[in-house]
Amino acid sequence: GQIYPSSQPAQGPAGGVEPNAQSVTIGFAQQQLQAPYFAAMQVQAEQIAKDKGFKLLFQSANKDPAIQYNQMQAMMAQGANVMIVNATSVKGQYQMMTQIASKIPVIYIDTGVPDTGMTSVSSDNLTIGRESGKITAKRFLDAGKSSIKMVILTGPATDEFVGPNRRQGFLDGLKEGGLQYTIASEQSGDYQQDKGQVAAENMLAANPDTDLVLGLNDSMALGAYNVIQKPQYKNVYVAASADGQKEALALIDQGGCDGRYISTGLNSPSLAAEQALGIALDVATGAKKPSDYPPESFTKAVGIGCENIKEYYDPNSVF
Amino acid sequence: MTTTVERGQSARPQVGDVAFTARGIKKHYPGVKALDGVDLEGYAGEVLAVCGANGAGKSTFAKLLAGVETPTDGEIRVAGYDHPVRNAAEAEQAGVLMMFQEPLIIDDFTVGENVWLYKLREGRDIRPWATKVDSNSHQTREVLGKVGLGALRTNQLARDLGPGQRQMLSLSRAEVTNHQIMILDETTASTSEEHFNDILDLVKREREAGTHIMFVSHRLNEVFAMSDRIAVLRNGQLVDVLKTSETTPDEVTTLMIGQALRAVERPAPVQTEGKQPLVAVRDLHGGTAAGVSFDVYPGEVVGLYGLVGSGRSSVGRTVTGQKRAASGTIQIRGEEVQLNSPGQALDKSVVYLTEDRRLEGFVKDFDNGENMSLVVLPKWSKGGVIDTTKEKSRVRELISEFQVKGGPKTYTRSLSGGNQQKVVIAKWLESDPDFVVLDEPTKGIDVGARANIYEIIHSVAARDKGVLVISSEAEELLSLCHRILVMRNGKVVAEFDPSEADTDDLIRTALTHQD
Amino acid sequence: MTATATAPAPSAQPEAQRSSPVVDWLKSQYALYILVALLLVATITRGSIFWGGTNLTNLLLQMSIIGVVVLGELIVVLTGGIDISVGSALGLAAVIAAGLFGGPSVFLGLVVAVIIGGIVGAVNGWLVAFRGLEPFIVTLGMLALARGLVYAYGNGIPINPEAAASYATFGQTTIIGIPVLAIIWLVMVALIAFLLYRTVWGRRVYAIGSNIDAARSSGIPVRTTLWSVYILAGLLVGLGGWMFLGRFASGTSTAGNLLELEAIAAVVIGGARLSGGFGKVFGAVVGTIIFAVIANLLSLLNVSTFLQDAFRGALILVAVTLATVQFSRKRRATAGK
Amino acid sequence: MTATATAPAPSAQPEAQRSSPVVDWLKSQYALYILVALLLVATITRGSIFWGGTNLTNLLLQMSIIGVVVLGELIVVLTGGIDISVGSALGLAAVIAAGLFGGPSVFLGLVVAVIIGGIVGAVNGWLVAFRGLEPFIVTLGMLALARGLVYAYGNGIPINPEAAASYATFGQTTIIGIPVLAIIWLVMVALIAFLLYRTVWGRRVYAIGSNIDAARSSGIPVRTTLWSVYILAGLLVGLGGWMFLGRFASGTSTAGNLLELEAIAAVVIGGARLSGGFGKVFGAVVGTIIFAVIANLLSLLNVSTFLQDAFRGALILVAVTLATVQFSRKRRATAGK
Ligand SMILES: Nc1ncnc2c1ncn2[C@@H]1O[C@H](COP(=O)(O)OP(=O)(O)OP(=O)(O)O)[C@@H](O)[C@H]1O
Ligand SMILES: Nc1ncnc2c1ncn2[C@@H]1O[C@H](COP(=O)(O)OP(=O)(O)OP(=O)(O)O)[C@@H](O)[C@H]1O
Ligand SMILES: [Mg+2]
Ligand SMILES: [Mg+2]
Repeated sequence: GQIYPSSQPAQGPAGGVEPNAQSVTIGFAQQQLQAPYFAAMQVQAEQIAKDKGFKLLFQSANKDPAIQYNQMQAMMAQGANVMIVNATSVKGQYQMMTQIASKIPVIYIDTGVPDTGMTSVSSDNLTIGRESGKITAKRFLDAGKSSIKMVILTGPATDEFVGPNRRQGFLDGLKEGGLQYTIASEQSGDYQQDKGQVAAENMLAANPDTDLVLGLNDSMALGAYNVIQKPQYKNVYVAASADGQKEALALIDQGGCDGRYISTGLNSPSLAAEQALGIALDVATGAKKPSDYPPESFTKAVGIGCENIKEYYDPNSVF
Repeated sequence: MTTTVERGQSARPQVGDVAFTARGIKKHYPGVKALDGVDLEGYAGEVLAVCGANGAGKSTFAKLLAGVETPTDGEIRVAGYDHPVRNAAEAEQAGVLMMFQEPLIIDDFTVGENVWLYKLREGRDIRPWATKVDSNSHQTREVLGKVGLGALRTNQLARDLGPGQRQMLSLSRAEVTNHQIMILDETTASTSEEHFNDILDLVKREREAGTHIMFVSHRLNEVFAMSDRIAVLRNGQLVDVLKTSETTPDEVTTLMIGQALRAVERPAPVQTEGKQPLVAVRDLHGGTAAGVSFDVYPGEVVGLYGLVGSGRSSVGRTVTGQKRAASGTIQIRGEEVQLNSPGQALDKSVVYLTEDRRLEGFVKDFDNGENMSLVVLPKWSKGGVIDTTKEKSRVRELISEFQVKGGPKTYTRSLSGGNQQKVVIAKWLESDPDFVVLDEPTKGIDVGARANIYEIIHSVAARDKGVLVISSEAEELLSLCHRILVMRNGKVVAEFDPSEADTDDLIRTALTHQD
Repeated sequence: MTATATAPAPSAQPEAQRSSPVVDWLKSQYALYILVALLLVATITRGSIFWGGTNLTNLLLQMSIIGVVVLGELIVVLTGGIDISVGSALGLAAVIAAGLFGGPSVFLGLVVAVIIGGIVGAVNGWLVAFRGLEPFIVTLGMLALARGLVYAYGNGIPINPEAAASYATFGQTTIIGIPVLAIIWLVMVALIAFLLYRTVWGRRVYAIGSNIDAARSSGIPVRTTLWSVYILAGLLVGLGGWMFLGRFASGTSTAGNLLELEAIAAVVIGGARLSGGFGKVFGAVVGTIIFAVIANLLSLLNVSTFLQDAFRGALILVAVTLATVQFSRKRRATAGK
Repeated sequence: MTATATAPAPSAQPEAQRSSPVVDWLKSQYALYILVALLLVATITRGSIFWGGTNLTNLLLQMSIIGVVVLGELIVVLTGGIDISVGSALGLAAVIAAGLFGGPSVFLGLVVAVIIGGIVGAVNGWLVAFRGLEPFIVTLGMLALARGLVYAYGNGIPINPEAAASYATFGQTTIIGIPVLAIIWLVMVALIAFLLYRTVWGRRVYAIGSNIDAARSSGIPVRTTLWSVYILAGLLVGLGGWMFLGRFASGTSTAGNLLELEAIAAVVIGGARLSGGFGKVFGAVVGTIIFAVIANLLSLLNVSTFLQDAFRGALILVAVTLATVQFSRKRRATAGK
C-alpha cells in the first residue's frame, strides 16, 4: 500500500471546511528558533491565534528537514486544517512537501519549496539586501570613499537559499549605489551573535584594513559591532543585509548618520506571520479556495538606515 | 581428561621428553630486570615447582612461556612446535595453558560460559547455535565439580564469585582444553585445603597424560607435596634446580632468600580474664554469615578458619562496615556502633584488609606512595591540603618497613603479586586501627616477608589493639594466633587454643558435616 | 547431609546470590517501565490520536531510521567503545547515494550507501583496533570530517537523486499496513540479535567489552573482532542513510544531524553499560521507541516549542530517576555501599 | 620497628621505578606535539597575522570561556563520568544572569551565573552519586532541560542585561596586555590544578575514577566526593556563562550550543581517559588551545565554510594517528600483543 497515494495538492482544507474561526486548527511548522527573527514570528503568531480564536499548533524543527517532516505529520494527526510551513530546505524537501501537500493545503512563510503547496508568503531577500546595500553605498560615498574592502559573515553551510540571496542583493545594492568593493574574506557566523563575533574577530585580525563587515543578518552584525569597538578598528563599519532586529535598529538610531552600524533591511516577522495566518484562516473557513492564490507573494521590502530609522524603530517591539 | 581433543592426536610427548627449553631468557622492564639470563628445561609428565621471593621473576617467566609477554632477549622453544613462541596465539597453538596469578575471568559471562571461553578462540569459525548449548550442560557441571565448584549454578554471573572461586573457575579450563604445558601461578594462594585436593587430583591426571606442569607457590608444603623438581629464582636469576626428593624446605628457603628462616615464635598468651572485650559481636547476619558471635580482646590476635564459602569474609566485611549487617549487634569497647560504610568504620578505627586485591585492594592508576597514603591522607594534611614532604618521607619508611620491592613512584599494578599485597597491608596498618580484620593477609607473600608480616601483626596487637586474621592455611593460624575460631555454614562452630590443637583438628572441624 | 538448624545449607547458597531469572530480568528492564509509563501518559492525554493508524504509522517511520543506527551504536558500545560519527556518516551515505552517477536507481543507492557507511566504519575501526586510539576522539574527527564532506559534496545544497520519485514511493510503501522501512528495521533487529546471541562473534564482542585482557589471553582475536564491529556498525549506518533517502527522497546536508546523541541515549537508556560488556538488543529497541514516543508525544500535546526541550529533558530525568528508585533503595539496604 | 634482615636490603629497591620521569612525561604528551605541529603550520601559512598581537588577544579570548568549561569537564571525566550538559548549563547561566532583576550589575551577574551553574551541577551530581544513574543519560536530560529553559526564559530572543555596556567594557579590559577573561581562565587552571594535585579531595577524585571499589572500601566518601565534583564542575560552567556575558554582552539563546562536544574533545585529546582515573590539567589546557588554534587557523586561512568541517575532522584524525605512531610501534615491538 501507499501512505500518500496522490501527488496532487489538496484542493480544500484537511478535514473539510470549518464553519468559523473558533473551530479551525492551523499547524505552523517553523524551521528553527535559533535566531530571534524566527522566535519573534512565533510570538506574533500566538498573539494572532489568541485574537482570532483559532487553535495554533506550533512546532520548530531545529533546521532539520527530517524533524520537520515528523512534526508536520504529528500536526496532521492532530487534525490541522491548514499548514503554514517555514521550510528548512528549499531543494531538499520537494518530495516530502509534495506528500504533505497532497493531504493538506500548505502555505509557505519566509522559505518555501517551489512547485509544492498552494502559496508562499516570503520576504524578497534579494530586494531587501539590495535596499540595505544602497544605503550603505551612499554612506561610504558621502564620506568620500568610492571603493571599500569588506568581509562577510555568512550563514551555515546548509544555508542554500536565503543567505546567498541576501548576500547577492546587498552586493548588487552596493554596485547600484556606485561603490566599488572587494571581498577579503567570508566566514560563517551561523546566524548567531556569538559565533558572528568570533568569526568577525578572526577575519578582522587577518584583514585589519577592512572597511565594512557585512552580516547576512542582524545577530551576526551585532556580534561584529562588538568587535569594532576596539580602538584598532575605529574605521571599520558594520552593516546587515536583513532582519531589522530591535537591537540593531537601536544602534542605527543612536549613532545617527555618523553611526557605525550603517544599515539593515526590513524583514518583518510580524508582517509575514499576519499575512500567512490570514490566508490560512480564509482557506480553512472556506472564504477562499487554495487556487485563488498566486504561487508567490512578497512582504514589503525596505532598507533601513539613519535617515528612515524613526519610522521603523519601536523600542517596545519583541523583535 | 573429559573432552574434546581439538588439536588432533598429534603424538603426545612421552613422559620424560623435553617439553620446553628456555635459553638465556632476559626480560627487562623500564628500570627493572625482572629476568636476567635464565636457562631452564621442563619435561613432559613432571611437576616443576618454581620458587622465589616476591618479585624474583616467577610470574614473568610463566608469562614468557605462555607467550603473553615477549622476552627482551633469549628464546623459548616448546616441543612439537617449530617457532619460538612469540605471542599468546602461538603459545596456544603450541599447547601452553596458563593460569594467571590474577585469574582472567569475564565478569559479565556466566560460570558456564567462562568454562568454555576457549571456544571463542581465533580460527574457530562462526558457528551459529554453537555457543549457548555447552555452558549449561551436564558436562559443564561435571567439569565444575572436578574443580570443587559443583555447588555453583552454571548460569550464575562470574562477577559474583569470590577470589578463591575465580581461581578454581579459571582452572576448570584445564579440563576442557588440550595442552602439553600447564602453568599454575599461585593458583593455590587463596584456596583452602579442600580445593588444594582438587588441584592435586587435576595435576595428577594431567601428569599421567604427559603434561608438563609448572607450579608456582609460596606454600612450601604444597610444593613438596606435589613437585618432582624445584627451580629456585632469585632477583631474576636461576639459582638452582633441585630434585624434590633430595632436598628440604629449609634448603629451598635458604636458596630463595639468601639465608635460613627463623622459626616464628608463637605469641605470648594475653590476659583476657575480667577485661572488657575490644570488639563484641552478637548474632551477626550478613552475606553468608548466619548468626555469628565472638569477642576480641585488646592485645589479641584471633584466627578465623573455615573452608571457602564458610562465611569468614562475610563476617570480616560486615563487622568492618564494608557491607551492611542484616541483623546483629557490634560493640566496640562496650559501646554499640552502627557501621554502615567503610568510612564510618574508619572513623571508629575499624578496618578491613580485603582478600580481593584485584577489585578492592589498590587503585590501579596510583603509584605505591599514593596507594599507601590513600587511607591516612587526611592525617597527613592540613585543611585538606596534603603535606607532601611528610607523605614522601613516611612512604619511604613504609616501603622499607614492609620490604616492598619498588619505589614510591612505581605503579603498584606493575609490582609482583606479593609486593602488591605488602602495599595494601601497609596502607591499612598505617592508619593505626584499633581493630583490624585481615582477610588472607599473606596471600602470595614469600616465606621471608611472611615472617616479617607476622611480626608486624604481633606488634599491632601488642599495642592493645585487636586483630582478626582470616586464613585458609591452618598452619599459619596455629603459629600466629592466640585463639582460633572455626566457621562452617556461616556459623562459628568451634574455638581452639593453638597450643592444644593441630592442623588436622582445624580441617576436620571445618569439614565435618554435622554438629 | 543433615543441615544444621538455622544456617542455609551450602547447596542453597548459590540461590542466595542471584534472584530468580524472571525477577532479575524484570529488574533490569527499567527502560520498559519508562516506556509503559510514557504510553500511559500518551493514552490518557491524547489516546485517540496517539493510537490512531496514521500516528502509529508515523511513529514506526520515525523510529525506523534511528532504530537501525541505534543497533550499530549498540554493538560499538558493547565493546566499550563509542561512535559519535553515526549521524554524519549517515548524512554522507545519504548524500553520496543520492548524488553518485546522479542517483539513477534505488537499488544502486543502497549499494553505494552501504559501501560508504562500511568505509567510514572501517576507518574508525582501524584507528581504534589497530592504532589503539580512543574511540571518542576518532569518531569525533570522523564526525567533523564526514559532515564536512557532506557540505563539500553538494556545497550545502540538498542533492536530489534522479530516482527521487521512486525513493519517495518506496519510502511510503506499506506491507499489510506496516511501512517497508519499519520492516527493514525489524529485520536488522533480528539479524543483530542473532549475531550477538547466537554466534561466536557475538560472544567475542561481549567478552572484549567486559574484560579485554581476559579476552586477549583466551586467544580471542581482539583486534579483528573490534574492527569488524565498527565495520558492521558502519554498514548499518550506511543502510540508515539509504533509508533516509527512502523517507525524504533528498540528500539534505543536515541528514543525520545530532543523531549520535539520540542513538547513544537510546542505547544507554536501554540498559547498556557505556564501559562495555553489557547490553541487550531488546533494551536498545525499547530505548529507540522511548525517544520516538517522547518526540511524538510532545508534538501531539502541542507543547510550546520554547518548552519542548525543557519537557523532554525533564521527562528523561524524571523517568530514569523514578525507574531506579526501588532498586537503588533495595540495593542500598542489602549492600550498604 | 626493627626490620628482620631476612629479605634483600630495601635500600636497593627504589631503582625499580617506572622509567625516567622526563621520558615518561614526553611520551604521554602527544597533545603537545599536535599543538606544536599546528603552530608550525600556522607560522608557515599565516605567520605574521597569527602571531600578531590582535590575533593572539583574540585567541586568548576565544579559548578562555571554553577553557573554564573544559576544566569542569576534566574533573567529571576523571571520576569516570561525563557531562554533556555543560553547553546548555552555560547558556542557562548566561541568560538568567543577563535577565534576572534586569541584569543591573556585572557583579550580581557573576553571583547569579555561578549559583545557576552550581544548581545544575548539584542536580546532575545528586542523580549520579546518590541515585547511581549513568552520567551520560542524566546529563543528556539536563542538556535538553537547560536548553529548553533558556528558550523558555527569553522566548528565544536574546536577553540584553541592563549592564550590557559594563559587561562589554569588562570583557575587553586587559591587564598588561592580557584580557581579564583569559586571566580568570588561568586562575581557574591554577586553582583546579592545586585542588587535584595538592589536596585530599583531588587524590580522592583520581582514586574514585580509577577504582571505585577500592576507593569505597578504603573509606573514601565516594558519594559526597562525586557530588562535589559535579557541583564544582557546575560552578565552573556558571562562571563560563558569566564570562560569556562579558564577552558578548548578550544572553543569546544559542549561548554554549554544542560546547559539550568540544569540551570533551579537549579533555580527551589532552590525554585523559574517558573511563576515569587518568588525566592532567596541563593536557586539558593543551587540548583547549589545540581546538582554539584549529578554529582560528581555519578562519585565518579563509577556508570555505563548506570545507571547514572536513578540514577540522581530517586534522584531528591525522594528528592523533601520527602522534601515536611511534609509541604504538614501540609498544608492539616490546609487548607483541
Ligand atoms: N608490567 C610490568 N612493568 C614493570 N615492572 C614489572 C612488570 N611486571 C613485572 N614487573 C617487575 O618484574 C619483577 C618480577 O615480577 P614477577 O611478577 O615476575 O615476580 P614474582 O616472582 O611472580 O613475584 P610474586 O611472588 O610476588 O608474585 C618485579 O620487580 C615487578 O615489579
Ligand atoms: N553483609 C553482607 N551483605 C551482603 N553481602 C555480603 C555481606 N557480607 C558479605 N557479602 C558478600 O557475600 C558473598 C559471600 O561470598 P562467599 O560465600 O564466597 O564468602 P565467604 O563465605 O563470606 O568467605 P570465605 O570464603 O572467606 O569464607 C561475598 O561476595 C560478599 O561480598
Ligand atoms: Mg607472581
Ligand atoms: Mg574469603
